Amino acid sequence: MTTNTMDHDSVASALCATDVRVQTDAGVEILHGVSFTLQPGRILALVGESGSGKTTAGLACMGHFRQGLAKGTGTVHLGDGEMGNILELPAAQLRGLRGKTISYVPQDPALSLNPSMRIGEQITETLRVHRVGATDAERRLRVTEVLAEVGLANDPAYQRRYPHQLSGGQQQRVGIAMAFACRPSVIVLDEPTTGLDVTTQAVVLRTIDELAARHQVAGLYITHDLAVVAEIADEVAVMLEGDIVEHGATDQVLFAPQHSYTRRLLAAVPDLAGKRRVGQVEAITGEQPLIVPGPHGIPDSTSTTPLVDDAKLLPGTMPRTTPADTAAETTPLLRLRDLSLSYGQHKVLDGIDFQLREGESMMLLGESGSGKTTLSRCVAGLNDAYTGSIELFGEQLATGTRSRSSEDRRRIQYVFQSPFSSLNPRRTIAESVGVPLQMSGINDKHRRRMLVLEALDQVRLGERFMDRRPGDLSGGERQRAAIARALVNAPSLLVCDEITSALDVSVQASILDLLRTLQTDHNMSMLFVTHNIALARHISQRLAVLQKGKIVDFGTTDDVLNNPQHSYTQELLANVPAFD
Amino acid sequence: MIAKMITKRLLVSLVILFVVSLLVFVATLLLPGDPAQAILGQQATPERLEALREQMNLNDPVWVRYFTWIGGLFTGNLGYSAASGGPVTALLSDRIQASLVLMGLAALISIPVGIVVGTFSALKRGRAFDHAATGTTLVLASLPEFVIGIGLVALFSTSVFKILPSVTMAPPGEAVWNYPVQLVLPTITLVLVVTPYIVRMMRGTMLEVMNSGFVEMARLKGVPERQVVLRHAVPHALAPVAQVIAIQLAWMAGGVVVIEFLFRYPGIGQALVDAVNNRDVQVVQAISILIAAAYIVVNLLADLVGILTNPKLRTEKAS
Amino acid sequence: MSTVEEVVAQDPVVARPPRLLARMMRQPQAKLGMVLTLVVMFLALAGPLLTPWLTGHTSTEFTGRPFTDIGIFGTDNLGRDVFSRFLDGGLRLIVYAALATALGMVVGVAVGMTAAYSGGRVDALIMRGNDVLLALPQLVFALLAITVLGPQGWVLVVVIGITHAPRIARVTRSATAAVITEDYIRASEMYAVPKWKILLTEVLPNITGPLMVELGLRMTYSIGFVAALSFLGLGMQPPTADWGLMINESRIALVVQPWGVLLPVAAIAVLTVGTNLLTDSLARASADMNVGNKK
Amino acid sequence: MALGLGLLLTACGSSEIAVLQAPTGEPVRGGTLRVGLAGGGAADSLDPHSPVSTTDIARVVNLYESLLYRDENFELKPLLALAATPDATARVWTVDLRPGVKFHDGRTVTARDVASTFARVTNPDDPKSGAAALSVLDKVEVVDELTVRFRLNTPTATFDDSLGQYALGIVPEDFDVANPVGTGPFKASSFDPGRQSVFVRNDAYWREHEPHLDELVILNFSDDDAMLNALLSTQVDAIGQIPLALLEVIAADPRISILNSETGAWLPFTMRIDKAPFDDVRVRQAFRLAVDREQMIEQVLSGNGSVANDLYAPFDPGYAKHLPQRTQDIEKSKSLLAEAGYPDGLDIELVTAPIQAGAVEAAQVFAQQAKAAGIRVKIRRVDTTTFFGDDYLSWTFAQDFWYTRNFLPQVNSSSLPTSPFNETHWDDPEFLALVQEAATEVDEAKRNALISRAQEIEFERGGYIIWGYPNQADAYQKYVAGLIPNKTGLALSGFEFRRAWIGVSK
Repeated sequence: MTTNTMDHDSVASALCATDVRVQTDAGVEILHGVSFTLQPGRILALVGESGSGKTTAGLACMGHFRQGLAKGTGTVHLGDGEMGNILELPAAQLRGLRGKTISYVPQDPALSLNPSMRIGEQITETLRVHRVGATDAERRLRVTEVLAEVGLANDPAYQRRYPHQLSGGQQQRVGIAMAFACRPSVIVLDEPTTGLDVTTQAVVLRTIDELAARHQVAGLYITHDLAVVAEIADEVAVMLEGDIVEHGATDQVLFAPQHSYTRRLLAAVPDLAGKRRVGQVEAITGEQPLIVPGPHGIPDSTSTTPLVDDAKLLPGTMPRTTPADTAAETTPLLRLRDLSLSYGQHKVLDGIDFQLREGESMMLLGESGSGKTTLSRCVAGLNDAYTGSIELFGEQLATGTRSRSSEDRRRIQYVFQSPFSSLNPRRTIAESVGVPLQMSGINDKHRRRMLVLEALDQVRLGERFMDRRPGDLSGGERQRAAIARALVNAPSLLVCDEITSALDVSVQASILDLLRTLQTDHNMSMLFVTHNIALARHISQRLAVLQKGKIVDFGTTDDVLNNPQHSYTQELLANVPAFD
Repeated sequence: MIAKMITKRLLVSLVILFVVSLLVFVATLLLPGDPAQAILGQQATPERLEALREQMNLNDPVWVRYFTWIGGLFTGNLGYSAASGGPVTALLSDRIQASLVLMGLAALISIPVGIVVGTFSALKRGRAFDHAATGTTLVLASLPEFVIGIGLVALFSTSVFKILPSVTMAPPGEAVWNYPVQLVLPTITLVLVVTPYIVRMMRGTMLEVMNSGFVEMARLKGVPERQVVLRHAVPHALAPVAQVIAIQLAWMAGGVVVIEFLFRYPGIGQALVDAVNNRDVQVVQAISILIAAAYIVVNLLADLVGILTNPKLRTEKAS
Repeated sequence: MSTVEEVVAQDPVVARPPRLLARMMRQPQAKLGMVLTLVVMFLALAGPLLTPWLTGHTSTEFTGRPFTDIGIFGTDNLGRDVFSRFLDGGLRLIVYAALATALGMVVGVAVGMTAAYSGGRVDALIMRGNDVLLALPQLVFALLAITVLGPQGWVLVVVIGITHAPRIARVTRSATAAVITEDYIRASEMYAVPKWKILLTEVLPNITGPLMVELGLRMTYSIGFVAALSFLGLGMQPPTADWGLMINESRIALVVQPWGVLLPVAAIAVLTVGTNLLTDSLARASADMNVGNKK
Repeated sequence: MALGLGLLLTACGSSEIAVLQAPTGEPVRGGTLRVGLAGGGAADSLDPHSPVSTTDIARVVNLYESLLYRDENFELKPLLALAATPDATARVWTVDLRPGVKFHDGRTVTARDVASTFARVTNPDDPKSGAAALSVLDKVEVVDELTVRFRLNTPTATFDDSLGQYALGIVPEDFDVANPVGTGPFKASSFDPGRQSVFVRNDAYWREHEPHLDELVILNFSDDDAMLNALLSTQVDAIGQIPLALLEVIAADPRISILNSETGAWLPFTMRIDKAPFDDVRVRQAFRLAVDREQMIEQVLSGNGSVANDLYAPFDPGYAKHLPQRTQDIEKSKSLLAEAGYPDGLDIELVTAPIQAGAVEAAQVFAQQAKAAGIRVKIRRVDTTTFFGDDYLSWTFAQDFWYTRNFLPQVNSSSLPTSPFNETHWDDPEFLALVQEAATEVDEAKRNALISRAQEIEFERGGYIIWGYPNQADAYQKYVAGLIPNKTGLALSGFEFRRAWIGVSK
């Protein structure tokens, strides 16, 4: 069943997909008959977490099915549909449509642009195969034109560049230019802004928006980021496990969600204002699925989810109660003095000074390349190339972890960004989590196992995970295990490096929840490194904004967010997508 | 930038060559038996032995001999064959030609065949052709060269059909390629040894590339399949395959020894075996160095191909 | 499982293969490879025991004039019973090949992991050294070594082992290099786990896939190599009954008396194909296993 | 495989006219004979006095002629000499030259040429291979145009034998290898070391009607395979020394004739009598008794050879025919070993090398046979170079190869403390006395008696195990005629191609 609030007869739809089903070669159905309509000049956002089948649905519109998938059934009609059902078109005709009438903007331009072809040529190729423009000269004109449209330089020199000579944002805009080159009527955008920093994201989104409007192109925007949806989409379709569980106008879906999943999803999205109580929700995908999806969509079990209980207040929203000020005079837990690090003449870190008090959580905000990860690794002793000093409880730490005392090592723990790489696939969770204990001299196997079990309980994994291998765990579970490894030795400072960036929002929410609980229960200090400013109010009392190796803004989270001092911070705040 | 990389590669290669030359020289020093004796045979009188030793300056200190030799390498003078007394270069020149002809032929056949077959079985993945190709290459790849050779001989010249000569027998003084029919079996053997690796590599990389993002993109741009393959996929597969081809060519430099021995092919391979038996130190040294040099050069070329085909490196400055 | 297990057994470093082997054996071509290998293995291992009573002759006694067709498969260049020699001729080949492979693996893996893990100068140095060894084709190297040291068994084993080592080291190095970028290595670094322990407990288990593939590959090559050397007359020495040597001794009479050549050739072919089939399926197995790990 | 190409041609009957009858009747004049020989290499030369490889010998024999020579029955026959006669003391030998013999350049052979030739051979600065046997030569006097007198420092009754070496070809005074002028039946026309040499008929040759051929081409082959193929594919007309094991196969080819010659060549095992265990004569005897000579001939030579009795020089008039043929006697061998202190056998290393067809094989067969007597032989196979390298002549237990020689010359080169190749370190006073006496004994009968007594000693306690005399087998196209069996051990009737002629036009 599909909920559909639009009636497509009123407007001439640009694309109309009905009951599209896709199976794997193995015969497992992963898309259970989705239907939607795209209107010229309007953008439909297809939202869902990983594995919800949104990309499959998107590609199905182009009659393309990735390896391991069988050809889909159902109907996809373009415009007036005189072309017939795309899913049944012979290859030749299909090819005629692709890139011409319906075009695609890939998720990762770095992979999707041919690294050994000049970008100009790649765009021209599209035009050539679709015989747009009689001569190469005309085509070259079109290329310069479309490059300009997406706001790139369009001089011949630029066109002669190779993809690797462009920044991520530029690459993505080339991708978009390629998609618009033949003036298509439909365009499928597959998470085009993931991996771009907020500022660039904003630019790209704007480009898409206006191009779609100007050329009356119908857009299918595939994303997991509800905030982005709010920015760009006219309609939203929420997908879960191969079904569209909710479909409607953007405002309606975002602000008056019908389906419980949508609600939980929304609840999980961190917001800058920090109004929403992220983390009260259970994680959805991967971990404990809410509802068992039947072949015919999800019964809309609108059971009431536990709503905000105001009793439990966020740390940071009430500075008074935090140990932050009470411990003001005592020596800080961590103090960085003029921390600098440079590779060759390239300064990665440039005179970092800050201190972190016991029980306090600080967010280290910065975009890729700002040096935030380097900084956190210096603190953890993983990077010993720095100058300046790091003090723990007043005494200076040796640079490298190997030269630090095992006590110091115990006190500072570090959680890595990717849970898929931070656990040895060949060792059981118990083994991995046990390592820190082993190294701090706890050789009694039994005792070790007990402690490990404790830690696993803290992160809500429990005994049954002990002897599993990472391969059998979901991303969230792995990240919990990784956290457990950091906790097992009862550290006084936990350094978290982008630990939620690889996870779905709902999982992220549960992890945030976990961290917060730990912090409040164990009065543990935390250095939370992220690029996602929206998380600020949800995790930290203090906020340090890092740009090009310098701390440009620093203070309590509220202060910084409410009146940012530095232009960079202001720009960030201006660009961060949000819906309220 | 790129110039720097290349010069660096070159220098490294030179150093390696130098060390190899040391190795070879020392090794040949250790060869038991007295070369002079070896040449003159048992009838030799002490006087003649001494005379010859002097002439071959076997009496000089080792390092002097090394430097006279290494110096000779650069002046293209590989010394004098102990066995013939003639210059090694003269002795080897046509043998080198012969070997080059053999290897060249093999390469000429196996490279295109390998690439084409590999590409096709990648495109026809899972179909009969693919299975046939992978199966055959797997079997061939596992057979030692002389097994393949003897197999062919038994098949084509002795036991089953008797249509091809099993040994190369150019009347002395005549070039081998005047008797093409005698080249058939050695060449086929080499080809059968070398091609499978190329096929397998080509297939592997093609499969990878065909799954890559930019090939999918090209398809979604509506680029016709054959253009997708020829313009987007194949060029990318070639770079890694070039490496394998280089390795195979390099392998030939050494592996040809067995095959030449098997088919009595008058190339450097046989020359090497003879020389080792004659204690013809100069020749052994010359051939080992030659083969090593060939090996190094081929690898160098492969590296250069790698560098030059990689826009990332080529345009280092630009970015 | 004899080849694989036997070979694995020789290689102390391959720690926990069962899952891998299980995946491997699931493939039909692995089964075929296993059968082929086992058949020849059986011939080679049991042959020496069977010789006298099965054929009625030892591998060295004379049954008639050279190159006659007395006996099932005739006589060889000295009038010895070809079949007896064939049965007796496989054992050494396989043992030597296995030893050489083991040696190569131990040295190569050690060197490769050290190079990749220590990186920088050490790495560069080791790898250049590698290139030097690689610049001498295996056969040329062997030719030199054997003429210098004589064709004793241990020389064969060492020479082949040594010539394998740099190639194995390369593979190990790249495999290790891929692994040490993983965060779990950095994690154990963070907990100051001793370097050797990191290599053994964190790195090694994660490169067994490529290593075992390499193992199989090298085993296949070693067999061919030992045989080839004997075939050139530089390997096993007369009157030893050995497949390679048999080919060398009997090939002059291939027309008169093909069996002396064809039997050993066939055996070697079947064996190498067998081991290579196993290796190949092993490769696939470890490949899709890694996919499994990457989720 | 070797015969692959050949059989193929047989099979599909090559375009050549296959001649199936050997030509008979009067020799036909003309034609080219292409002879293939294994061995030789870039070191080949046309020097008449230091031939090394078989191909060298073949060329030397056809370009040059010595004063005397060994004919097909291994009898000493005059060649450029009419006669060589010793005086009573056997210290002075007078040689009368054959009149009217001309060098290839037309000049007549004179005594001076002979003198200068011997001067060249024995040149102390650069002694040639013939020199060893000429150690007794004091000086060469030119008596007149056609008479030469050789003065010796020690009486030598068999000096004529030395004069009969093929490496003593007579060359003009002004000889230069660059211009190889001799008196032989053929004249050098082109020479490519290690490859081939082309000779043309010497029209001024002194023998009536000979040679029959217009042209003689001698081709080097790196190995037997190639050589056989060349013959079977009619790329050559005759090849020297084929592997005996393949004799029957080749003979089976209707187009091919086999020349199977008995020889006095021998392929002994050499025991160093001054080294344990062979310093005990009983061990030496035990070893000799352990050999099954018949089987040796069967396995190693495929039956193409004759049993030997641990004695060399079978064609010597003085050969000790009366001695009983020694045969395998394991029991005796064992007991001898026990007496010698090896009750439960002994281990011994036998050094072998492919120094001659059958050498390595012989070693293997011996190892197998000796087992029975409790002699555990470890074969150490080295390559020819190592074998003739530094340790040559000092191996404890090894092998060697000798062409046909008569007793005294053989003793000179291998069985005297002074001889250059005394590989068994044989130094037996009694033997020595007999040999010296024989060497100076001009009376043939007496000399032969001495010789056979010396051989009795050799038979009793010698250091050689001589199990057989391998045949010399050559193969040639049926259309080739005039080649006859030859006992010297040199291939293709001693390389005397002057006799050869081509039956039908090819």
